[in-house]
Amino acid sequence: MTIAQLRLVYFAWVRERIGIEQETVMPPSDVVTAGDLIRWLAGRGDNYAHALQSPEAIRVAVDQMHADHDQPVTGAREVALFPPMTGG
Amino acid sequence: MTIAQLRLVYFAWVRERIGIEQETVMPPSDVVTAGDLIRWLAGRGDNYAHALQSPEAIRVAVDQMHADHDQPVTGAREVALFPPMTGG
Amino acid sequence: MAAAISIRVAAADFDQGAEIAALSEGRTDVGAVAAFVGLCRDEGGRLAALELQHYPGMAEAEIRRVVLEATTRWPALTAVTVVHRHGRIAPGGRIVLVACASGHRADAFAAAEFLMDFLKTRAPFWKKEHNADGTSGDWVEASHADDAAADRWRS
Amino acid sequence: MAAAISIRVAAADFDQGAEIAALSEGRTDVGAVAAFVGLCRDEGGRLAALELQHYPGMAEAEIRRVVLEATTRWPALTAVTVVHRHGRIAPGGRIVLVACASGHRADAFAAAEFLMDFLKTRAPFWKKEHNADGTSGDWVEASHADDAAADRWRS
Repeated sequence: MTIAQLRLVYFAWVRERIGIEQETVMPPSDVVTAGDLIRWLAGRGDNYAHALQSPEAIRVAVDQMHADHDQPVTGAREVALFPPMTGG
Repeated sequence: MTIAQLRLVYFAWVRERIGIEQETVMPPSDVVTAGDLIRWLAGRGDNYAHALQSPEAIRVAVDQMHADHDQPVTGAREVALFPPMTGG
Repeated sequence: MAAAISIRVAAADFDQGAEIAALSEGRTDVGAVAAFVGLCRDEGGRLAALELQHYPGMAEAEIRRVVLEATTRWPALTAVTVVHRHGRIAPGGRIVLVACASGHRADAFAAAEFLMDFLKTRAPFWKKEHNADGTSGDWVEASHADDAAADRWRS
Repeated sequence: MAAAISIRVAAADFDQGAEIAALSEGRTDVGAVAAFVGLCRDEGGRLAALELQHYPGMAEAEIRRVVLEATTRWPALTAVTVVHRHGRIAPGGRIVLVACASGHRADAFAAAEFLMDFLKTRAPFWKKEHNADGTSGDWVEASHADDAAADRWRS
Protein backbone atom coordinates (compact mmCIF):
# COMPACT_ATOMS: atom_id res chain seq x y z
CA MET A 1 0.00 0.00 0.00
CA THR A 2 1.35 3.42 -0.98
CA ILE A 3 1.37 6.16 1.62
CA ALA A 4 -1.29 8.66 0.63
CA GLN A 5 -0.49 12.34 0.58
CA LEU A 6 -3.32 14.64 1.60
CA ARG A 7 -3.51 18.40 1.09
CA LEU A 8 -5.08 20.20 4.04
CA VAL A 9 -6.44 23.74 3.78
CA TYR A 10 -7.61 25.87 6.69
CA PHE A 11 -9.88 28.91 6.84
CA ALA A 12 -10.87 31.69 9.24
CA TRP A 13 -9.91 31.11 12.90
CA VAL A 14 -8.84 27.54 12.17
CA ARG A 15 -6.18 29.01 9.85
CA GLU A 16 -5.24 31.72 12.35
CA ARG A 17 -4.84 29.29 15.27
CA ILE A 18 -2.90 26.66 13.33
CA GLY A 19 -0.83 29.45 11.79
CA ILE A 20 -0.65 28.13 8.24
CA GLU A 21 -2.95 28.29 5.24
CA GLN A 22 -2.30 24.83 3.86
CA GLU A 23 0.03 21.88 4.15
CA THR A 24 0.46 18.38 2.81
CA VAL A 25 0.38 15.52 5.31
CA MET A 26 0.65 11.74 5.31
CA PRO A 27 -1.80 10.54 7.99
CA PRO A 28 -1.26 7.09 9.56
CA SER A 29 -3.38 4.27 8.21
CA ASP A 30 -5.82 4.37 11.14
CA VAL A 31 -6.99 7.82 10.00
CA VAL A 32 -10.02 6.84 7.94
CA THR A 33 -12.71 9.49 8.50
CA ALA A 34 -12.68 13.29 8.70
CA GLY A 35 -13.23 12.91 12.45
CA ASP A 36 -10.16 10.65 12.71
CA LEU A 37 -8.16 13.26 10.81
CA ILE A 38 -9.22 16.07 13.17
CA ARG A 39 -8.28 14.00 16.25
CA TRP A 40 -4.91 13.05 14.73
CA LEU A 41 -4.15 16.67 13.77
CA ALA A 42 -5.07 17.90 17.26
CA GLY A 43 -2.19 15.85 18.63
CA ARG A 44 0.41 17.45 16.38
CA GLY A 45 1.08 20.48 18.58
CA ASP A 46 -0.38 23.24 20.72
CA ASN A 47 -1.46 25.30 17.71
CA TYR A 48 -3.43 22.34 16.30
CA ALA A 49 -4.85 21.49 19.73
CA HIS A 50 -6.02 25.07 20.16
CA ALA A 51 -7.63 25.18 16.69
CA LEU A 52 -9.32 21.80 16.94
CA GLN A 53 -10.11 21.53 20.66
CA SER A 54 -13.88 21.50 19.94
CA PRO A 55 -14.23 19.12 17.02
CA GLU A 56 -18.01 19.70 16.89
CA ALA A 57 -17.28 23.34 15.91
CA ILE A 58 -15.21 22.26 12.91
CA ARG A 59 -16.79 21.92 9.46
CA VAL A 60 -15.15 19.72 6.84
CA ALA A 61 -15.02 19.73 3.06
CA VAL A 62 -13.59 16.75 1.22
CA ASP A 63 -12.44 17.58 -2.30
CA GLN A 64 -14.39 20.86 -2.10
CA MET A 65 -17.71 19.26 -1.07
CA HIS A 66 -19.22 19.60 2.40
CA ALA A 67 -18.77 16.39 4.39
CA ASP A 68 -19.78 14.96 7.75
CA HIS A 69 -17.15 13.93 10.29
CA ASP A 70 -17.83 10.26 9.60
CA GLN A 71 -17.06 10.59 5.91
CA PRO A 72 -13.88 8.80 4.74
CA VAL A 73 -10.91 10.95 3.77
CA THR A 74 -8.89 8.05 2.39
CA GLY A 75 -8.35 8.63 -1.32
CA ALA A 76 -9.21 12.33 -1.05
CA ARG A 77 -6.89 14.88 -2.62
CA GLU A 78 -7.86 17.88 -0.46
CA VAL A 79 -9.55 18.24 2.91
CA ALA A 80 -10.55 21.65 4.26
CA LEU A 81 -11.23 22.47 7.92
CA PHE A 82 -13.08 25.64 8.89
CA PRO A 83 -15.64 27.09 11.30
CA PRO A 84 -19.34 27.47 10.37
CA MET A 85 -19.68 29.74 7.36
CA THR A 86 -20.75 33.37 7.59
CA GLY A 87 -21.03 34.53 3.99
CA GLY A 88 -23.99 36.04 2.20
CA MET B 1 -81.24 70.66 1.83
CA THR B 2 -79.04 71.58 -1.11
CA ILE B 3 -78.82 69.21 -4.03
CA ALA B 4 -75.40 67.58 -3.90
CA GLN B 5 -73.26 67.35 -7.00
CA LEU B 6 -71.11 64.26 -7.30
CA ARG B 7 -68.21 63.72 -9.69
CA LEU B 8 -68.10 60.19 -11.07
CA VAL B 9 -64.98 58.72 -12.66
CA TYR B 10 -64.81 55.43 -14.52
CA PHE B 11 -61.89 53.16 -15.37
CA ALA B 12 -61.04 50.17 -17.60
CA TRP B 13 -64.05 48.36 -19.09
CA VAL B 14 -66.48 50.35 -16.95
CA ARG B 15 -65.22 53.48 -18.76
CA GLU B 16 -65.33 51.77 -22.17
CA ARG B 17 -68.88 50.49 -21.73
CA ILE B 18 -70.32 53.71 -20.33
CA GLY B 19 -68.41 55.61 -23.00
CA ILE B 20 -67.22 58.52 -20.89
CA GLU B 21 -64.29 59.09 -18.53
CA GLN B 22 -66.09 61.21 -15.97
CA GLU B 23 -69.24 63.20 -15.38
CA THR B 24 -70.99 65.18 -12.66
CA VAL B 25 -74.37 63.93 -11.48
CA MET B 26 -77.04 64.91 -8.95
CA PRO B 27 -78.40 61.63 -7.60
CA PRO B 28 -81.91 61.59 -6.03
CA SER B 29 -82.05 61.70 -2.25
CA ASP B 30 -82.72 57.96 -1.92
CA VAL B 31 -79.21 57.26 -3.24
CA VAL B 32 -77.32 56.89 0.02
CA THR B 33 -74.73 54.14 -0.45
CA ALA B 34 -72.31 53.23 -3.24
CA GLY B 35 -74.57 50.26 -4.00
CA ASP B 36 -77.59 52.62 -4.34
CA LEU B 37 -75.54 54.76 -6.71
CA ILE B 38 -74.60 51.78 -8.92
CA ARG B 39 -78.27 50.65 -9.13
CA TRP B 40 -79.44 54.19 -9.95
CA LEU B 41 -76.75 54.64 -12.63
CA ALA B 42 -77.63 51.27 -14.20
CA GLY B 43 -81.09 52.66 -15.00
CA ARG B 44 -79.76 55.67 -16.89
CA GLY B 45 -79.33 53.93 -20.25
CA ASP B 46 -78.15 50.85 -22.08
CA ASN B 47 -74.49 51.83 -21.80
CA TYR B 48 -74.78 52.13 -18.00
CA ALA B 49 -76.82 48.94 -17.78
CA HIS B 50 -74.15 47.09 -19.77
CA ALA B 51 -71.30 48.45 -17.64
CA LEU B 52 -73.02 47.84 -14.31
CA GLN B 53 -75.09 44.71 -14.97
CA SER B 54 -73.05 42.71 -12.41
CA PRO B 55 -72.72 45.06 -9.44
CA GLU B 56 -70.62 42.49 -7.54
CA ALA B 57 -67.92 42.90 -10.21
CA ILE B 58 -67.71 46.65 -9.61
CA ARG B 59 -65.20 48.12 -7.18
CA VAL B 60 -65.79 51.54 -5.65
CA ALA B 61 -63.55 54.32 -4.39
CA VAL B 62 -65.06 57.22 -2.45
CA ASP B 63 -62.86 60.31 -2.46
CA GLN B 64 -59.96 58.16 -3.69
CA MET B 65 -60.23 55.55 -0.93
CA HIS B 66 -61.44 51.98 -1.52
CA ALA B 67 -65.01 51.54 -0.21
CA ASP B 68 -67.57 48.77 0.20
CA HIS B 69 -70.91 48.96 -1.59
CA ASP B 70 -72.69 49.74 1.69
CA GLN B 71 -70.55 52.83 2.33
CA PRO B 72 -72.43 56.18 2.09
CA VAL B 73 -71.65 58.40 -0.87
CA THR B 74 -73.65 61.36 0.47
CA GLY B 75 -71.23 64.22 1.07
CA ALA B 76 -68.56 62.69 -1.14
CA ARG B 77 -66.88 64.81 -3.81
CA GLU B 78 -65.77 62.00 -6.10
CA VAL B 79 -66.82 58.40 -6.57
CA ALA B 80 -64.93 56.07 -8.87
CA LEU B 81 -66.28 52.84 -10.36
CA PHE B 82 -63.95 50.25 -11.86
CA PRO B 83 -63.32 46.51 -12.19
CA PRO B 84 -60.93 44.62 -9.89
CA MET B 85 -57.42 46.04 -10.24
CA THR B 86 -54.67 44.39 -12.25
CA GLY B 87 -51.60 46.51 -11.59
CA GLY B 88 -48.24 45.48 -10.23
CA MET C 1 -36.39 56.62 12.81
CA ALA C 2 -39.18 56.45 10.26
CA ALA C 3 -38.46 54.71 6.98
CA ALA C 4 -37.61 56.91 3.98
CA ILE C 5 -40.50 56.45 1.54
CA SER C 6 -40.29 57.16 -2.18
CA ILE C 7 -43.35 56.63 -4.39
CA ARG C 8 -43.56 57.50 -8.07
CA VAL C 9 -46.25 56.86 -10.68
CA ALA C 10 -45.04 57.84 -14.14
CA ALA C 11 -45.07 56.86 -17.79
CA ALA C 12 -41.27 57.09 -17.96
CA ASP C 13 -39.04 54.07 -17.49
CA PHE C 14 -36.91 53.86 -14.35
CA ASP C 15 -33.26 53.06 -13.56
CA GLN C 16 -33.49 50.05 -11.25
CA GLY C 17 -29.80 50.15 -10.32
CA ALA C 18 -29.98 53.79 -9.24
CA GLU C 19 -33.27 53.26 -7.39
CA ILE C 20 -31.86 50.30 -5.44
CA ALA C 21 -28.59 52.13 -4.72
CA ALA C 22 -30.51 55.16 -3.41
CA LEU C 23 -32.03 53.07 -0.61
CA SER C 24 -28.68 52.61 1.11
CA GLU C 25 -26.84 55.71 -0.20
CA GLY C 26 -24.78 57.35 2.53
CA ARG C 27 -25.98 54.87 5.17
CA THR C 28 -24.02 52.28 7.12
CA ASP C 29 -26.92 50.61 8.93
CA VAL C 30 -28.54 48.93 5.92
CA GLY C 31 -27.55 45.29 5.56
CA ALA C 32 -30.25 44.17 3.15
CA VAL C 33 -32.13 45.46 0.13
CA ALA C 34 -34.79 43.22 -1.40
CA ALA C 35 -36.11 44.37 -4.75
CA PHE C 36 -38.67 43.23 -7.28
CA VAL C 37 -39.03 44.27 -10.90
CA GLY C 38 -42.22 43.39 -12.78
CA LEU C 39 -41.92 43.18 -16.56
CA CYS C 40 -44.31 42.95 -19.50
CA ARG C 41 -44.59 39.42 -20.95
CA ASP C 42 -45.75 38.74 -24.51
CA GLU C 43 -47.67 35.61 -23.41
CA GLY C 44 -46.05 33.33 -25.96
CA GLY C 45 -45.99 35.96 -28.72
CA ARG C 46 -49.71 36.79 -28.39
CA LEU C 47 -49.23 40.38 -27.18
CA ALA C 48 -47.79 43.48 -28.83
CA ALA C 49 -48.01 45.50 -25.61
CA LEU C 50 -49.83 46.13 -22.37
CA GLU C 51 -51.58 49.43 -21.79
CA LEU C 52 -51.71 50.43 -18.13
CA GLN C 53 -54.51 52.76 -17.14
CA HIS C 54 -54.38 54.29 -13.66
CA TYR C 55 -56.38 56.54 -11.35
CA PRO C 56 -54.22 59.66 -10.99
CA GLY C 57 -54.00 60.86 -7.41
CA MET C 58 -55.51 57.73 -5.90
CA ALA C 59 -52.75 55.56 -7.38
CA GLU C 60 -50.03 57.39 -5.42
CA ALA C 61 -52.24 57.68 -2.33
CA GLU C 62 -53.16 53.99 -2.28
CA ILE C 63 -49.55 52.89 -2.83
CA ARG C 64 -48.60 55.14 0.11
CA ARG C 65 -51.25 53.48 2.30
CA VAL C 66 -49.88 50.03 1.42
CA VAL C 67 -46.31 51.19 2.09
CA LEU C 68 -47.33 52.60 5.48
CA GLU C 69 -48.91 49.25 6.36
CA ALA C 70 -45.60 47.60 5.50
CA THR C 71 -43.52 50.02 7.59
CA THR C 72 -45.92 49.46 10.50
CA ARG C 73 -45.66 45.67 10.16
CA TRP C 74 -41.86 45.76 9.76
CA PRO C 75 -40.70 48.79 11.77
CA ALA C 76 -37.04 47.92 11.13
CA LEU C 77 -37.42 48.93 7.48
CA THR C 78 -35.14 51.88 6.78
CA ALA C 79 -36.43 52.73 3.28
CA VAL C 80 -39.10 51.71 0.79
CA THR C 81 -39.29 52.69 -2.88
CA VAL C 82 -42.18 51.97 -5.24
CA VAL C 83 -42.15 53.04 -8.88
CA HIS C 84 -45.18 52.10 -10.99
CA ARG C 85 -45.42 52.96 -14.67
CA HIS C 86 -48.56 53.67 -16.69
CA GLY C 87 -49.24 53.91 -20.42
CA ARG C 88 -48.17 51.52 -23.16
CA ILE C 89 -45.38 49.08 -22.27
CA ALA C 90 -43.91 46.64 -24.80
CA PRO C 91 -42.92 43.05 -23.94
CA GLY C 92 -39.66 43.04 -21.99
CA GLY C 93 -40.40 46.53 -20.64
CA ARG C 94 -40.40 47.31 -16.93
CA ILE C 95 -43.78 47.91 -15.24
CA VAL C 96 -43.10 48.15 -11.53
CA LEU C 97 -40.25 48.31 -9.02
CA VAL C 98 -40.53 47.63 -5.32
CA ALA C 99 -37.43 47.87 -3.13
CA CYS C 100 -37.18 47.55 0.65
CA ALA C 101 -34.13 48.21 2.81
CA SER C 102 -33.56 46.97 6.33
CA GLY C 103 -30.82 45.94 8.72
CA HIS C 104 -31.47 42.26 8.03
CA ARG C 105 -32.82 40.30 5.10
CA ALA C 106 -35.98 38.69 6.52
CA ASP C 107 -37.82 42.01 6.93
CA ALA C 108 -36.68 43.31 3.56
CA PHE C 109 -37.87 40.18 1.72
CA ALA C 110 -41.17 39.96 3.59
CA ALA C 111 -42.00 43.61 3.03
CA ALA C 112 -41.19 43.44 -0.68
CA GLU C 113 -43.48 40.43 -1.13
CA PHE C 114 -46.21 42.07 0.95
CA LEU C 115 -46.02 45.23 -1.15
CA MET C 116 -46.25 43.35 -4.44
CA ASP C 117 -49.19 41.26 -3.22
CA PHE C 118 -51.13 44.36 -2.16
CA LEU C 119 -50.13 46.51 -5.14
CA LYS C 120 -51.67 43.80 -7.31
CA THR C 121 -54.99 43.85 -5.48
CA ARG C 122 -55.27 47.44 -4.20
CA ALA C 123 -53.35 49.87 -6.40
CA PRO C 124 -55.78 51.38 -8.95
CA PHE C 125 -54.15 50.23 -12.18
CA TRP C 126 -55.74 48.22 -14.98
CA LYS C 127 -53.95 46.39 -17.77
CA LYS C 128 -55.34 46.16 -21.29
CA GLU C 129 -53.82 43.77 -23.80
CA HIS C 130 -52.84 44.90 -27.30
CA ASN C 131 -52.69 41.84 -29.52
CA ALA C 132 -49.75 41.10 -31.80
CA ASP C 133 -52.17 40.37 -34.67
CA GLY C 134 -53.43 43.95 -34.54
CA THR C 135 -56.83 43.14 -33.06
CA SER C 136 -58.04 44.97 -30.00
CA GLY C 137 -57.29 42.99 -26.87
CA ASP C 138 -59.15 42.49 -23.60
CA TRP C 139 -58.74 43.99 -20.18
CA VAL C 140 -56.70 41.59 -18.06
CA GLU C 141 -58.87 39.84 -15.49
CA ALA C 142 -57.89 39.95 -11.85
CA SER C 143 -56.28 36.67 -10.82
CA HIS C 144 -57.49 34.45 -8.00
CA ALA C 145 -53.83 33.68 -7.31
CA ASP C 146 -53.24 37.38 -6.61
CA ASP C 147 -56.24 37.53 -4.25
CA ALA C 148 -54.95 34.45 -2.45
CA ALA C 149 -51.44 35.93 -2.23
CA ALA C 150 -52.84 39.04 -0.55
CA ASP C 151 -55.10 37.02 1.76
CA ARG C 152 -52.19 35.08 3.26
CA TRP C 153 -51.03 38.26 5.05
CA ARG C 154 -54.33 38.59 6.97
CA SER C 155 -53.58 35.79 9.44
CA MET D 1 -35.47 25.28 -21.19
CA ALA D 2 -32.85 25.26 -18.46
CA ALA D 3 -32.35 28.43 -16.47
CA ALA D 4 -29.43 30.67 -17.46
CA ILE D 5 -27.04 30.55 -14.51
CA SER D 6 -24.39 33.20 -13.79
CA ILE D 7 -22.11 32.81 -10.77
CA ARG D 8 -19.21 35.11 -9.94
CA VAL D 9 -16.91 35.29 -6.91
CA ALA D 10 -14.68 38.35 -7.09
CA ALA D 11 -13.12 41.13 -5.05
CA ALA D 12 -14.49 43.75 -7.46
CA ASP D 13 -17.76 45.57 -6.81
CA PHE D 14 -20.72 44.80 -9.11
CA ASP D 15 -23.29 46.86 -11.02
CA GLN D 16 -26.60 45.69 -9.57
CA GLY D 17 -28.67 47.48 -12.21
CA ALA D 18 -26.81 45.84 -15.08
CA GLU D 19 -26.87 42.43 -13.37
CA ILE D 20 -30.64 42.62 -12.84
CA ALA D 21 -31.26 43.90 -16.38
CA ALA D 22 -29.19 41.05 -17.84
CA LEU D 23 -31.64 38.48 -16.46
CA SER D 24 -34.42 39.62 -18.78
CA GLU D 25 -32.34 41.13 -21.60
CA GLY D 26 -33.76 40.22 -25.01
CA ARG D 27 -36.51 38.07 -23.48
CA THR D 28 -40.27 38.56 -23.53
CA ASP D 29 -41.26 35.67 -21.24
CA VAL D 30 -39.85 37.07 -17.99
CA GLY D 31 -42.50 38.76 -15.87
CA ALA D 32 -40.65 38.89 -12.57
CA VAL D 33 -37.14 39.50 -11.25
CA ALA D 34 -36.59 39.26 -7.50
CA ALA D 35 -33.23 40.52 -6.30
CA PHE D 36 -31.36 40.83 -3.05
CA VAL D 37 -28.33 42.96 -2.26
CA GLY D 38 -26.44 42.32 0.97
CA LEU D 39 -24.41 45.24 2.32
CA CYS D 40 -21.76 45.78 4.98
CA ARG D 41 -23.14 47.37 8.18
CA ASP D 42 -20.95 49.24 10.65
CA GLU D 43 -22.89 47.83 13.65
CA GLY D 44 -23.56 51.21 15.18
CA GLY D 45 -20.17 52.65 14.29
CA ARG D 46 -18.23 49.76 15.83
CA LEU D 47 -16.75 48.47 12.56
CA ALA D 48 -14.29 49.96 10.09
CA ALA D 49 -14.77 47.11 7.61
CA LEU D 50 -15.52 43.45 7.09
CA GLU D 51 -12.91 41.15 5.58
CA LEU D 52 -14.41 38.27 3.63
CA GLN D 53 -12.23 35.20 3.31
CA HIS D 54 -13.36 32.49 0.88
CA TYR D 55 -12.39 29.03 -0.33
CA PRO D 56 -11.43 29.57 -3.99
CA GLY D 57 -12.88 26.93 -6.25
CA MET D 58 -15.25 25.51 -3.67
CA ALA D 59 -17.00 28.86 -3.27
CA GLU D 60 -18.12 28.91 -6.91
CA ALA D 61 -18.84 25.17 -6.88
CA GLU D 62 -20.95 25.30 -3.73
CA ILE D 63 -22.91 28.34 -4.94
CA ARG D 64 -23.58 26.41 -8.16
CA ARG D 65 -24.87 23.42 -6.17
CA VAL D 66 -27.26 25.69 -4.24
CA VAL D 67 -28.42 27.37 -7.46
CA LEU D 68 -29.07 23.98 -9.07
CA GLU D 69 -31.18 23.00 -6.06
CA ALA D 70 -33.19 26.18 -6.58
CA THR D 71 -33.72 25.59 -10.30
CA THR D 72 -34.82 22.02 -9.51
CA ARG D 73 -37.26 23.22 -6.87
CA TRP D 74 -38.60 26.05 -9.07
CA PRO D 75 -38.26 24.77 -12.65
CA ALA D 76 -40.04 27.86 -14.00
CA LEU D 77 -36.98 29.98 -13.17
CA THR D 78 -35.55 31.40 -16.39
CA ALA D 79 -32.32 32.84 -14.96
CA VAL D 80 -30.36 33.03 -11.72
CA THR D 81 -27.41 35.30 -10.97
CA VAL D 82 -25.23 35.19 -7.86
CA VAL D 83 -22.32 37.56 -7.32
CA HIS D 84 -20.38 37.23 -4.07
CA ARG D 85 -17.46 39.50 -3.20
CA HIS D 86 -14.44 38.68 -1.07
CA GLY D 87 -11.75 40.83 0.50
CA ARG D 88 -12.14 43.99 2.55
CA ILE D 89 -15.52 45.74 2.28
CA ALA D 90 -16.25 49.03 4.03
CA PRO D 91 -19.62 49.84 5.68
CA GLY D 92 -22.19 50.66 3.00
CA GLY D 93 -20.36 48.48 0.47
CA ARG D 94 -22.05 45.65 -1.41
CA ILE D 95 -21.23 42.07 -0.40
CA VAL D 96 -23.60 39.83 -2.33
CA LEU D 97 -26.22 39.94 -5.08
CA VAL D 98 -28.80 37.26 -5.75
CA ALA D 99 -31.29 37.74 -8.57
CA CYS D 100 -33.89 35.28 -9.88
CA ALA D 101 -36.06 35.68 -12.97
CA SER D 102 -39.27 33.81 -13.71
CA GLY D 103 -42.58 34.18 -15.50
CA HIS D 104 -44.36 35.00 -12.25
CA ARG D 105 -43.32 36.58 -8.99
CA ALA D 106 -43.91 33.80 -6.44
CA ASP D 107 -41.15 31.56 -7.83
CA ALA D 108 -38.72 34.46 -8.22
CA PHE D 109 -39.20 35.63 -4.62
CA ALA D 110 -39.07 32.13 -3.13
CA ALA D 111 -35.92 31.19 -5.03
CA ALA D 112 -34.13 34.42 -4.05
CA GLU D 113 -34.90 33.83 -0.37
CA PHE D 114 -33.89 30.18 -0.63
CA LEU D 115 -30.58 31.12 -2.23
CA MET D 116 -29.77 33.70 0.42
CA ASP D 117 -30.65 31.29 3.25
CA PHE D 118 -28.36 28.59 1.84
CA LEU D 119 -25.54 30.92 0.78
CA LYS D 120 -25.39 32.00 4.42
CA THR D 121 -25.05 28.45 5.74
CA ARG D 122 -23.30 26.60 2.88
CA ALA D 123 -21.17 28.94 0.78
CA PRO D 124 -17.56 28.81 2.12
CA PHE D 125 -17.08 32.45 3.11
CA TRP D 126 -16.05 33.80 6.51
CA LYS D 127 -16.38 37.36 7.73
CA LYS D 128 -13.80 38.97 9.99
CA GLU D 129 -14.53 42.26 11.70
CA HIS D 130 -12.08 45.17 11.57
CA ASN D 131 -12.85 47.50 14.44
CA ALA D 132 -13.24 51.24 14.03
CA ASP D 133 -10.95 51.80 17.05
CA GLY D 134 -8.09 50.09 15.21
CA THR D 135 -8.09 46.93 17.31
CA SER D 136 -8.18 43.57 15.64
CA GLY D 137 -11.72 42.26 15.44
CA ASP D 138 -13.23 38.81 15.74
CA TRP D 139 -14.47 36.35 13.20
CA VAL D 140 -18.23 36.72 12.91
CA GLU D 141 -20.03 33.80 14.54
CA ALA D 142 -22.58 31.84 12.54
CA SER D 143 -26.08 32.89 13.53
CA HIS D 144 -28.76 30.55 14.81
CA ALA D 145 -31.28 32.67 12.90
CA ASP D 146 -29.46 31.80 9.67
CA ASP D 147 -29.51 28.09 10.53
CA ALA D 148 -33.22 28.31 11.28
CA ALA D 149 -33.86 30.19 8.03
CA ALA D 150 -32.18 27.41 6.06
CA ASP D 151 -33.97 24.68 8.03
CA ARG D 152 -37.43 25.95 7.12
CA TRP D 153 -36.87 24.80 3.50
CA ARG D 154 -36.37 21.16 4.56
CA SER D 155 -40.07 20.47 5.21
